[in-house]
Amino acid sequence: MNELIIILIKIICALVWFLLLTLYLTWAERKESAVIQDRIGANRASILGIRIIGLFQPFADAIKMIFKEDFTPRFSRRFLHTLAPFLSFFFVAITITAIPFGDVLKIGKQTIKLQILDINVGLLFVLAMLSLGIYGIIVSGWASNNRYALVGGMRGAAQLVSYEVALGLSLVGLIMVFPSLRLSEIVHAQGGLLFGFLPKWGIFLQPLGLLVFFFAALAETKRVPFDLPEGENEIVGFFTEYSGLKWGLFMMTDFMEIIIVSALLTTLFFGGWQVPWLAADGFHFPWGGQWLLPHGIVVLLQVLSFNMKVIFFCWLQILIRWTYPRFRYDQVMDLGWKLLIPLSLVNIIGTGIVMSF
Amino acid sequence: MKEKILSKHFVLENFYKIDVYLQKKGYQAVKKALNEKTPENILEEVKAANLRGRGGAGFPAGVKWSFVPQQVDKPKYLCVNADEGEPGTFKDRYIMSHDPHLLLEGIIITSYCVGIHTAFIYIRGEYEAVALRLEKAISEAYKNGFLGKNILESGFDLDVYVHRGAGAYICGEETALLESLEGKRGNPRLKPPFPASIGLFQSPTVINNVETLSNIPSIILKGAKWFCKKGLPEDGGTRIFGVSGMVKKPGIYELSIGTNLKDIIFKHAKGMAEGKKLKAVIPGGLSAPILKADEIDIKMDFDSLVNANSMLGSAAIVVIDEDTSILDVLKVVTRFYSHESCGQCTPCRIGSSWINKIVRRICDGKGKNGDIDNIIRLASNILGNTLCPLGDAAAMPILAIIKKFREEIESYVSN
Amino acid sequence: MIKALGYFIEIIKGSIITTRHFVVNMHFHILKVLGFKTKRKGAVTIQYPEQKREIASRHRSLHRLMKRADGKPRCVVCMLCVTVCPSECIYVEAAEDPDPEIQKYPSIFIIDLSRCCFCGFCVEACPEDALRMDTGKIEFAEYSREDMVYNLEKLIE
Amino acid sequence: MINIFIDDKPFKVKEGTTVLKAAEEAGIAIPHLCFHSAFPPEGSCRMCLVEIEGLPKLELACSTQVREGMKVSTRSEKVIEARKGVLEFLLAEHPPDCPICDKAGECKLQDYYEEYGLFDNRFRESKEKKQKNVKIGKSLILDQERCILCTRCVRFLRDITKTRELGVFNRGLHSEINTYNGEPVNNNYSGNLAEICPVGAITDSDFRFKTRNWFLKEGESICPLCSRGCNIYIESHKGFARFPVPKRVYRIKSRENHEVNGFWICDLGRYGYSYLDEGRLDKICVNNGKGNLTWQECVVSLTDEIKKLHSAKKASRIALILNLWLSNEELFLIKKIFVDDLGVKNIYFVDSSGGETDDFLLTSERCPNKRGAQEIGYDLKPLDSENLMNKTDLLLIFGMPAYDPNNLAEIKALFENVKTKIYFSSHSDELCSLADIVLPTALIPEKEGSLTNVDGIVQKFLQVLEAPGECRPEWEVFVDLGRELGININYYKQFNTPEVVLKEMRKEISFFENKSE
Repeated sequence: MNELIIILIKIICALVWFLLLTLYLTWAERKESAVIQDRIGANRASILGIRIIGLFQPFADAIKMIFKEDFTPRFSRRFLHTLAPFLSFFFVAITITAIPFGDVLKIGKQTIKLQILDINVGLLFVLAMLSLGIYGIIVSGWASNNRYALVGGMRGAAQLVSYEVALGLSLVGLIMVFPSLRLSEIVHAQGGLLFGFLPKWGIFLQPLGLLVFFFAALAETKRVPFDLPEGENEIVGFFTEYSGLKWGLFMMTDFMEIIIVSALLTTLFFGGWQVPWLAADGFHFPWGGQWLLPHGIVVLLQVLSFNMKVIFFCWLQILIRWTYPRFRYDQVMDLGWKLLIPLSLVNIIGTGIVMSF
Repeated sequence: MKEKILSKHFVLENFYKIDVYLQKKGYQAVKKALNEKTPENILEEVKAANLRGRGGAGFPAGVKWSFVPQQVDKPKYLCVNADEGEPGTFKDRYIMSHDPHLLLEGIIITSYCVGIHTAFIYIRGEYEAVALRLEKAISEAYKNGFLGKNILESGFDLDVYVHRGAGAYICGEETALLESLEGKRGNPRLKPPFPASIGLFQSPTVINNVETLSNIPSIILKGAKWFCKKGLPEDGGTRIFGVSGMVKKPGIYELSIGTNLKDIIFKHAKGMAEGKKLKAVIPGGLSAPILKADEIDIKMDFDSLVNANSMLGSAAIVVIDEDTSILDVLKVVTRFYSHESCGQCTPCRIGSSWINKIVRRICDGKGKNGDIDNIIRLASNILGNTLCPLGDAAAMPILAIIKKFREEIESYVSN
Repeated sequence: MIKALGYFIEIIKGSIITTRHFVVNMHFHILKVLGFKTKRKGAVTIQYPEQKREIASRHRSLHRLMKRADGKPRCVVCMLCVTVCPSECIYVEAAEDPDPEIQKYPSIFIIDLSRCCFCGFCVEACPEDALRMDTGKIEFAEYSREDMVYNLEKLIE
Repeated sequence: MINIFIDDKPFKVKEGTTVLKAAEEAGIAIPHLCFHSAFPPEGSCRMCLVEIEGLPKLELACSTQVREGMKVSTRSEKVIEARKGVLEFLLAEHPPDCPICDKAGECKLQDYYEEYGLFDNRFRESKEKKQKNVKIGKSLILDQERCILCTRCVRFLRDITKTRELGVFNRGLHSEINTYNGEPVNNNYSGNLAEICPVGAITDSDFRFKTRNWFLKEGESICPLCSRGCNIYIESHKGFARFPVPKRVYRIKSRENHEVNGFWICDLGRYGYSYLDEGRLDKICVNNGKGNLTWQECVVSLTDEIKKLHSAKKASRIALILNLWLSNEELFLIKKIFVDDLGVKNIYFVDSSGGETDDFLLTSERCPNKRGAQEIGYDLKPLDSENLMNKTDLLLIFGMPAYDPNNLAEIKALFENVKTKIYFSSHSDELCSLADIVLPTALIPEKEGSLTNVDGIVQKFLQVLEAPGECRPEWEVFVDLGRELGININYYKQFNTPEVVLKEMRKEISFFENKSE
């Protein structure tokens, strides 16, 4: 009974965290792009005249989206047309269950893992769920009964399938280094030290893997410079026949993917919730000396560390989105097949060679 | 000048009455012409006398008569231009009031010569007394058989009428005179056709000045050679110079053509009045270009004055003294011509009043830079571009005054 | 491969530029929020309805009809504005004024602002300086096309 | 023919012409304001000054006659300067009224200023005040300030109408045109004054302030209001993209034709154009309950009606009442179909109430084509309703466009006795509700054709206005009818324009044989 309540609380907390972050990511994206471009950005949404630099903007957007006309084109597959955004949204949202937010929280005798679902094939689960998101794209493109949308959906499928390969291969090296598919174990494994002072994070063990993974993950999010499936303004993408809340779901899926990619990057390559030199009882500095901390503080630091890393990678992804122009389609395919996959293969072989010594 | 042609009887009392006139051998010329001479003889004589028109243009009278076609169905007319409107001119008035029968003699001989049976004397409306005297003289002439049917048993008929104008200067222009005589608005006609072929009531018409016609009797009586000797070879006879202005003795002086202007002013008119200095002279009525004091050593005949860029015109000499502002002269000139423009053709109608408006403004002390050049430009645009000579008559004196007294006028503008 | 490397360098360069902009602007924004007023603003944005840009003196805004001293419109219905208007959005009808010095006044003067392209030819063509585009009003919006048709009363103010 | 040189180019011109005319024929325009070909030269405006070699002063082109070997220059510096000078004088006292002046756009003073001047105003004095709004006639308004005293109006009333209502008053700058003792200009040709005025001094209150003349399109036409057939220009306005204008035709102007009307038209023709826009019928009305019909259906049903009567040998029960506004071609086609093909004998003409003649242009016949009908071979019987009562099954009647027929009551009575009544009308009137089918027809400016005027001059007219709504020219209808009847299809097939009809008429009717236009 207790277990169930704890799991429910965990699910609620994680979802709230996830959705809030998503909502504010839309605001953050607008603000960040504005600052990059010497503008101010959304700042006018107000409640009773109180603006607080536009923090209410996501709510305004949400309200607007809800009340917008929900348009379904004639001769489209109504059911599939409605299903598609939910498919996309669901498969992204479910990945959050496998992400560890922290180590364990001990309250009295109770030990609570700060992770909803700690399965032994967590990494595969995440990859699988992410790839299932393709269905949302294809179905929406096809069900729209619009050639542009269909072509957009096809472009999306091709792109995602291509980068799926690189994404998976780039992680093989990582799995070789941290011989587990359980995400919590991978994070735990990164708690050690390399050469006595360097945290044993994936970035240091698998720099090439990180690079390939990062690029492939960017492509998976379908955002600029990899926004071939959408290409709102010129080439017309798969959700061109969507409006209102359904369109909003696609939009949210995009932002949630950013968070998932950030969380995965953090978990796999940046030590997850690990803080350098912080053990369960406090800091143990490599130059000697230690600073013991109570358990609550340690957990807090770990969760904070995870969140800060995630937010940093979200910021980085937004920066990239507002810096580069879109790739051409052949460039996207070239990059995926001719560069990232060979690189990831090289990475696997290199990792194998290094490990065999 | 011993023997005068026109003004010798002016001093006699009651000479305008026909009995006095006949006592002094009046109507001898008519008798001689009608009884002894053919029209061709008379034309030859007048041509030989080099009698040039006294109205202003100086066109030889004989030549003018010869333009009249001999054989026409329509009646021919003689119009005597007695519309003496030129400021400064008063010679015709003297002839008509003191010696009207001399004019009538001239009319009869001319009519006989050209074959005219109706003559009109178009007299200036303001000359009321003169017109009455003239009408009296005509009725006397009728009574004595010099006018009417079968004059002096020669079979020649002539009727003379006096027509009084209504005061328009323009009606002194020959075609405007004809229009006025026809009972229309006194607007000049387009020339050609000239009045000699199509004139009064579409008929051939001779138009001559009073003074011109008054010379005819003497030519008939004493011959062309005698007449020629009175003046210059190309310009026979005498002229009546009307001298006005600041001279000791203003009035009319009959002198031979070619008399020096200096002599007229200083010998005949006894020099300047009140001991003032001479500033300028207008030698031939208001429309003649002005002469400066140092230019007056000049012979008073048509060609000499034309050479001096002026004209003899009606031989009315206006003497201006040093105390007279030249701007006032300009004002008088422009006011007169803008007032007397008939309004028919554009340059004269608007140009003259425009110049007048500018001059009036300068007089009011509101002259602006460029005003004088503007006047010159406007006057030049009037000159030669008008329907009748009135435009030229307005433009010429203005141009001359500005050319010769520019500095003085400029001093008014800048003040 | 080498080509890709060059490409990679440019990518890094690009990110540096945007990062620099972000950091610098963010710095000024934060300073401003904290109350340290600096001369340089973090953004070039003008906050439109509250803050307005100064309109240039020759800027063409909403038309107005000028009045004579006695309040009548200065327009004499020469129809030059109608003639010159490239979008044919002006319509004028004349009526006879008893004053012989005026003679002609507009009984109808309509500008269809929904057609108007604000070229200003009408103002240039006007021989009486009766039409001007100097009101500075640039915010006029209506809910129907008919309301965009401004008549004499609306234009003369 | 004598040789002259104008601007160094040799020309051969007739003896006795003036320099102005000679130059005009040679294509060199000499500006002039007071000169008008209808009057002897006046020489008062001084715009037409030209330089003639050998003459010291500039001469007037309008009055100087050409001489053998004369060398005229119309563009020399001296001439241009003189023109500019004169123009400056004219403009000095001219009020800057162009914005409110109806003449603006066709004003000669404006044109010459554009051509020679565009100089700055150097007139800094006060302008002469004169009366600006004098009503000098029924529809004439005089502005004395704008007047340049060309006296064309005075000479028109002196030489053409000989009524002499206007004169020049006062002298010099104060000269002005006015009426004698306030007696207004009152003759049937007063409208010409506004037309010949080279500036906007005399304006027409009919056109005054209605629109500006540059919006108007000028179309050549023929006045149909009397049998003189004066040549006219119809000036129409097409309206603006967003705003339609209240009427199509704004003004009628005269067109020079020395065979017919010279330079003039009468006021009746000038101001009587309201019938073109007012009360027009633009839809087919079917009153016998057959519903809406198209032209084609109307023609077919009319043909059926005629065929029925024809095959039953009852052609005598067909009657036609024509009007004299039909063109030569239309009258010819009607005669061909009904008289020659069908043998109809009952053809009558509606009588337009005749009017006064004024011994100049206006004739007493207020219809344009009486002579044409006579020459085509109609005997112009006036309507004899006794003869038609109870003897008629089909009646075709053509309405009068500008006047009411004076035997309206008779026609109405007749209508009650006739089975089928087809009414061709350009205007909606009382008869429209009584006839079975009312067919809207085009007026003369809306179609093509020719008219024969009172003197037997055949004049073509072209379409200058769009026919409103469903209106169709009658000739088209009768060509269709001729083809539908099927008696002589090939004959009617050739007629696709009125010009072809006229060609055929020339072949068949000797009167038209040698008439060129």
